[in-house]
Order: sequence, then C-alpha cells, then structure tokens
Amino acid sequence: MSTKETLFDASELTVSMGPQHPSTHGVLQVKLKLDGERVIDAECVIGYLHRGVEKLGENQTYGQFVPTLDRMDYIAAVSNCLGYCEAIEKMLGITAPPRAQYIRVLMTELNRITSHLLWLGTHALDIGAMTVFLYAFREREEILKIFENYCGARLTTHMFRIGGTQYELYEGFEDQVRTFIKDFPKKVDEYETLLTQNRIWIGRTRGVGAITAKAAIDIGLTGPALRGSGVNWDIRKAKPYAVYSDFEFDIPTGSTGDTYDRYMVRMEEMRQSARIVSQAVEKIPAGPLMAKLSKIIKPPVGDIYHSIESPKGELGYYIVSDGSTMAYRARVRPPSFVNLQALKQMVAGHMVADVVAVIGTLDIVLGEIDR
Amino acid sequence: MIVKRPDLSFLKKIFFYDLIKGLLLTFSYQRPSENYTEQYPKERAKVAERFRGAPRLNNDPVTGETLCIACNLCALACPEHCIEVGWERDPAGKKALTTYTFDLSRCMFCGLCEDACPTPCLELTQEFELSLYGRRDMKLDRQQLEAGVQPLIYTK
Amino acid sequence: MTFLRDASIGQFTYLADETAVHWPKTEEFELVYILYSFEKNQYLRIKTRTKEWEAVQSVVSVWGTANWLEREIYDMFGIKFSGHPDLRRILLPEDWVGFPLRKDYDLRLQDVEWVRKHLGIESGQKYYVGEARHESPDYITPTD
Amino acid sequence: MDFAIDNVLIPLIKIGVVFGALSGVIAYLTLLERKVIAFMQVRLGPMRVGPHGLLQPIADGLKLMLKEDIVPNRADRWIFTLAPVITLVPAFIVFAVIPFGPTVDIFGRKVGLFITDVNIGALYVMAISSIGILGIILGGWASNSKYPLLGALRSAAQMVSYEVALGFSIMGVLMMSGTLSLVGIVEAQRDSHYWYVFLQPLGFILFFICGVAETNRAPFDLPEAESELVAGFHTEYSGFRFSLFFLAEYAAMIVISSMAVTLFWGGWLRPFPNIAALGFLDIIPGIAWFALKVLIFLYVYLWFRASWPRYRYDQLMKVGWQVLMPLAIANLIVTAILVLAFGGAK
Repeated sequence: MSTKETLFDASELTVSMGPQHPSTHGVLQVKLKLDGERVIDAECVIGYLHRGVEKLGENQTYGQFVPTLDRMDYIAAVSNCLGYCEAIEKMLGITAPPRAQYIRVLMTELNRITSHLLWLGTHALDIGAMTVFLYAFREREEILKIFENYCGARLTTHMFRIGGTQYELYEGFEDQVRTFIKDFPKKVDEYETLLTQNRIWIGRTRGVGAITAKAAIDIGLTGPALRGSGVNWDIRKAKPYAVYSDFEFDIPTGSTGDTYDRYMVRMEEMRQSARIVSQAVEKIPAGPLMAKLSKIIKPPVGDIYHSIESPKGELGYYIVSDGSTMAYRARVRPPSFVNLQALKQMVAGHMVADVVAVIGTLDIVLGEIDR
Repeated sequence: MIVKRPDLSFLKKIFFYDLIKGLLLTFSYQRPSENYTEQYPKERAKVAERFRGAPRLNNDPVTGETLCIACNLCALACPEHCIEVGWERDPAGKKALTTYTFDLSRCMFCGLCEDACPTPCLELTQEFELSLYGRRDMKLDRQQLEAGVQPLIYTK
Repeated sequence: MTFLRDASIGQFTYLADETAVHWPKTEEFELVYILYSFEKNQYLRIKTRTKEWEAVQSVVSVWGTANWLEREIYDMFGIKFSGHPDLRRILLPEDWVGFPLRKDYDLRLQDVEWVRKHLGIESGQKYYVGEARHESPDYITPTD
Repeated sequence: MDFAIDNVLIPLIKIGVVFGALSGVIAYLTLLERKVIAFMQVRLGPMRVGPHGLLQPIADGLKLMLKEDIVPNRADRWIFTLAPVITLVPAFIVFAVIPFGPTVDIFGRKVGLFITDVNIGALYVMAISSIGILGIILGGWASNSKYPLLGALRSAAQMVSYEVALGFSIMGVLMMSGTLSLVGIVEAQRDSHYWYVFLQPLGFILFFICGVAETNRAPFDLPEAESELVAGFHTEYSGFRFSLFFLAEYAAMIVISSMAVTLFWGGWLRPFPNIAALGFLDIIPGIAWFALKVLIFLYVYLWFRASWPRYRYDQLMKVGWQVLMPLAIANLIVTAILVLAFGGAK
C-alpha cells in the first residue's frame, strides 16, 4: 500500500463511514484515509455489538447456550446451532440418529440459501441494482415460511438440540420443499440475467478487491471468499460432518479472486445447495429423532475443536469442559471476524465506491464479528 | 469446478443486449398476480401452527384448575431467568401453585421452558403482537398468563 | 516462553484459530493454537501454558490472521504479545478497565459501575450477589 | 385594448396554466415513480394515503413543508438558502420555450399552446439548464461538511461533461430543421413527413443517454448514491429547502423528456402526420399526443432506475468523454455531409 504523499500534498481527508452508514452490514465503522477519490488506508473499528457471548457460554448450561448462539450470526442461525450441537455430541461420544442428521443437513443447506440470498440482495443494492434485492427476498420468504412451519421461528430458529432435533417434520413438509426446489434454479437464472452479463455490473465488480490465494490463506480468509481466489477447500468435502458424505455436490471456485469471482462462486453455491436439498428430501430415513442422553448434559473433562462450513466460512467451536453442567470455556471462531481483516488489503488503492462493493463481497455479519 | 466468467461479444455490446435483457425481465414482473406484499393490518399474516409466541398456562379442560404442578423446572431451564414460580404446600403435602410471573420483556421465545415442562401446561401460543405501553405490564402474572395475551386489534 | 511455528516445516499454512483459557488455580493462561494444513487435510492443536504476568511472543509474523486474534485475546485476557504491530483493545472501548474473560472478573458488578460512571444512570442489570457460579452462589435477586 | 389582451393577459394566463400544471405533474411524478418501480419489484408501492396512495404526493409535500429546517451551524447561511433556489429556477423557466401544442383558436383568437416562440429556443434551453449546476456546487459547498462537498464536486463534474455531449447531439436536428426555435423544428418535422428520430437515430440515443446523465438519474446517479456518500450534495438539507432540490430534479427530468419529444419525436404531431388514411387520429388534440409521449419517456426513466446497477465515478467520466463525445461529433459530421448532399435545409 503506497504511503506516498497525496497528489497535491494536501492532507489526506479522513472520512469515517460511521457505524450508522447505510451500506455497512451492521454496526461497523470504517475510517477511510482518502486522497481525493482514492482510498489510501481503511481501518475498521468494531465492537459496537459486543454482547459477551463467550462469557455467557461459561455461565449457562450447554442446553441454554444454544439460543444465544442463534443471535451470533443471525442470518445463518441454523449452522451456528448445528456446529455447536455437533461439537458437544463429539465430546459426549454420541451421534445423532440418521433421521435427525438428514433433517439437520437439509435445514442447514436451506439456511445457506437464505444467507446467500440476503448477501446477493444487499450486495446488489449497494451497487445500485434495487430490484434484485426484492426478488431475492421473495425467494428467501419461501424458505423462512418452511422454517416457521417446522420449528416455530423464522430467523433465530433454535432448531436443533444437543443429540438430535426437537421437532418432527410437519406433514406438508416434503412437497413444500419440493415446490421450492423445483423453481429455485430458474429464479437464480433470473438474478443472473439482471447482473452477470450486465456491463455496469461487470465494470463495478471485475478487478475490484482482488486477492491472491496465498495472501488469502495467510490472512485467514475462509468460505466463498477464499474459494473466489481459486482455493478448492470446503469443510463439507474436506472433513465431512453430519451426513454430507452421502450427497454428491461440487465446490465452485473462482480464478482471479476478485469481487466478480466471489459473486459467481456464491451464485453457483446456491444451486449446489438446492441440489443437496433435493437429494436430501428424497432420502430422509425413518427412525428416532433424539439420541438417548440424560436430561442434564455433563460432558467428560477435556476440550474439543469442531468446525463446520457456515455460509460465511469456517465456523469453529473450541469447548473446554471441566465435567460440570456449564462449559469452562466456549470459544467461537467466527468466519466474518477473520474475513474482515482482509478488507484493509483489498480496498487499498480503490475508489470510495469500491469500499462498499468489497464490504458486500466479504459478506460480513456484525453480530458474529463482535460476539 | 471453476466458475465461468462470461464476456460480452462486441456485437452484443453495440446493441445493449445485456441491458435490454435486464429491462425485459423487470418489465415482465409488472403483472399484479406477481405481487407479494401483504397489507398487514387488514390482511392478517398466516402464522404457522408451531409458532413460538406469547406464553400461556393451560388449564385442565375438564376440572378447570391449572395443570401446573409447580415443579420449577421451567424457571431453571430459562436462560434469561424470566420465570418465577411461587408455591406452597397444600394440606395433602403436594405442592400447589400460588403465583407465577413471566417477564415477557426479557423472553427470547427460545422454547426451552416449553420443552422442560413435564405437563402440557406451559405453551407458547401463536400470538406475536406483544407491544405494550409500559415495561411494568410486561411482567405477566398468573391470571394474564392463563387468559393469554390479548392482542389489541388495529381498527382504523 | 517464545516459540515460532514456521509454517513451511509442517505445511500448516493456515492458522484456523488462536485463543486462550484462564486457569486461576495455578494462575496460568493456556494459549491454544489450532493449525490446519491443506496438503495433509489435518488439524493440529498446540497448547502452551504461560504465567499470568508473562508476555508471549506474537505469531503475527508467521500468519497474518493472528493480528486481530491476538488483539482480541489481549482485550479479553490481558495477555501481552511482544512483537505485535498494534496491540490495542479491539472489541471493548479503549478506556475499559479489567479483562472480561478472566474467571475472577465479576461481570455484573463491573457493568453496573461502568454504566453508572459513563452514562450516569442506574443500570437495569439485575445483579446476583456472590461470585460467578464456582463458589455456589446464592442467587438473590433484589426485588425491583 | 387588443394589444393588451394579446401581449399581457394571454401570456399571463398561459404562464399560470403551465406552472400550475407543472407543479401538479411533478407532484404526481414522484408518486408515479414509486408506483412504477414498486410494481416492477413485485410490491405495491404507497397504498395507505388515500385510495391506492393517490394522496401520497400531497402528504409528502405537506410533510416537507412542516418539517424542521436545519441549517448546519458553521454553514454559510446566505448561500445555503440561495443554492436550492438557483437550482430550481432554471429548471422551471426552461418551460417558457417548450411547445406543448399547435396554435389553436379559442374564442376566435389565435393562441399558440406555448408561452413564447423564441427563435433561439434550443440555445436558450441549453444555456438555462447549465445554470442549475451552480446551485448544486453552492449547495454542496455551503453545507460545510465532508460528504456534501464530495457529492457536489462529483455531480458538477458529471453535469459539465455531459452538457457538452448533449449540445453536440442536438446539432444534427438543428441542421436538419434549419431553425433553432422549437416550434419551427416541430413544423419542419411535419413538412418533412418524418420525425427526426428516424433520420437521426444515433443522435436520439446520444441525446437521451446524456439527458439521463445530466439529471443525475438512473445508472448515472452516483453523486446522490445513498450507499456511498449518504445523499450527495443535499445531505444537510431538510424540510422546505430539500423539497426545492427535490422539485428541481424532477423538473429537470421533465425538461429532458419534453426536449427529446419536441426534437426527435415530433412535438404534438400524431404518429403518421401526413398519411390521410390515419385521419381519425386527429380527433385526439395535439397536446394529448405531446403529453402521451412525455409520459412514455418518464416511464423509461423509471424503468432504467429499476433495472440497472450504478456506474462508478471514474467509469461515468470515461463513458462520458471517451464514448459519447466522439460519437456525438461523428454524428454531427455525418449529418452535415448528408444535409449538404441532399440540398440544404428542408
């Protein structure tokens, strides 16, 4: 990042895209050092939404901590829940019954689609295409209706319990999911007609916020942001958890690692998730929903690190237990927190309008960053 | 599977092919049948049957007195400590419920109390219009809980 | 205690997570590094123990990710990292006193004081007299 | 007495009618915009205020009047109040020249459906509409804070550069019609049996694109892009002053549409002016045709806004100077050669 004196050696203009700025996804303040239009340095100030989730983890029992996790990454609440429940099950040495595993995978993939739809809507809105936002939310509404019918809540779903799932499938479930999956790929093609070949969209996203694969790994990027730079790494394939090994789907990766690649990667991921859901709906086995475990969960002394592929990246749980009913230390590795570090590198040298595009492409959620 | 990066042929660029394709799509969505908005106060939202809304203490349909056995399990299960159960021993030695307060302002509708309740007494209804005028009204006592939170219907 | 984990030896080019655990009984912090190598598709967990007042060698030079991770550990535990580019609090306001994730940090009373000092109002926090749950607290909630 | 009526009373009535109709049209244009974009986005748009939101513009107007009028403390008070006026006035006085309809006789008196027929009409429009930029610059500078300053500089640069391309694209039509006065142009189109859009397709496309850029609308609305610079040059304005800027923007939109209609689509002429078979089209008066065409153009404006993302600032400039400018000049040269070849101005 060149620290050359500014063009007319006028002092840099420090503009702060403050916490209440319309296009930062949540309460993030970015202090920009501008030389005219060009960004010299971007420094993120976070912590406005800090609720001490990890301290809560130490003062709530394992079962009670699950709803608090839904409020961490409120857009992909189901994958937070899945990651934590699986970590505790691994500690207890039990596995959820196959029916519960299938329901879990199905719901997590639907949640991935909602998270990507919200990303697409807000990202396109920041760059000016207003209608994509409305179309994306229309599809998202369908999935939220499925969640509401299944577990009673739309966003903070608290769907799974440690040891399996709490709710039986309601009777209209299969065909509601099938109708959604049947016409969803066509809808994704519609978003693509509006954006992918649009010369304004191409101009605004190609070559913006490019990052090489090596630099991405070093800074710790994960998820679609990393796959945009060409690294073919997805925890669902690398270390299959739940019953992901039963489904075949492929991992889209980009080539140059700029905003356009990450956009294409996420659009492709939505189609792959729809593929998984369509396979999962057909093969849900019968059987119990919850594994046999005592009412009060007391995992043995020890610690565990378990990570899953949340829509934003690698979501890891590091839990230390001292044998009591409450975790001794519940550490969450949030993907958005680490991805946001890359903003500084990606934005240097670009225009102010690109800062907005790069924040959109990193797909950050402030609830997860500030914990 | 490498993601493809389609590019515009020169000819398409001249005749604004991509821009016109976008225009036609937005034009095609103007049919009123495609409309998605719901006029909230007039058209009521269709709430799912398992929706976790305001809590209610169910009574025994036959005898009419409460099903609650004052076991205090729901108060322990609640992460937000919203529930306080008051009970005293009746002559037969069994616990009888006297007071039951539920602090709606702190509740996050996670449903843990509903799971912990051994009898079908505590239930989260489908009521989602919970805005009240004071924090004090948020602490529901037993009578309010048994009657369920009455929504004030928007009349205009 | 300085250690430098050179990424090239074990191809652990990716530091998944770096966190700390506080053991008050032996007045020690336990630093946990979780590494991952793409070639071997293998996770590795390294745990080291340091006394509470010791500074730890920062690994920012080896992995860029550690920059914010270590700032957060400093913010939450107060472990100083020597060699860290700019060790500042990342989540809490600069003038926050105390390190929240330590076991001896009584969250509730701290919150009540901070709110009274900065905002001048009585914090609505119902505070429980007694320590965090280690010493079997008697949960007395003042009737408000 | 005759003179008084002809030169004083009638123009006054005309001015009254035009400005009354204009402010009504602008008010309902805001509603049209919200409704059209809403329907394109699968939603309903304002429905609550009056049946189907018809009273919404009145509610907006009232709201803006009653809202508190904040002036930033270190703002330059005088210029702060002057700036919106400077933007609004040019946008309104341009309508003096635009011909809404042919000369028609009411109560036995020949009255032209336009306020004046200045013989340098097109030049007048160009000159006046470039004054609007000054208002925006002053507005941005006077509110004395970072975002409006950036927004004002951006929109000033954009408008200046597209102004030039706009001027060039009109030249083709002026050469064809031989006169500058707008009424003359429309009559020339009627005599030559063709609307200029068929003779000047490239000129029309250039004119419309520059027009869109000129009014900071649709794909070129970066200066007031909400997502980047909050609200561009009118961030600090509120209440009545903001409504002036707001009206100015919509008035400029109507100016560009009506200019496009008069220059290229034959102002008040019915679709095929000289073919006798379509005589029945004459029942609809000229002014209705003019209104219909302007409405179509406004619809296209909104359509752009609903479907396309936004250009970045430097791309905006690049398109303006490297694409539109050379094309406009090329179009000018080609038309000049053709006009000379086919024997002088018709």
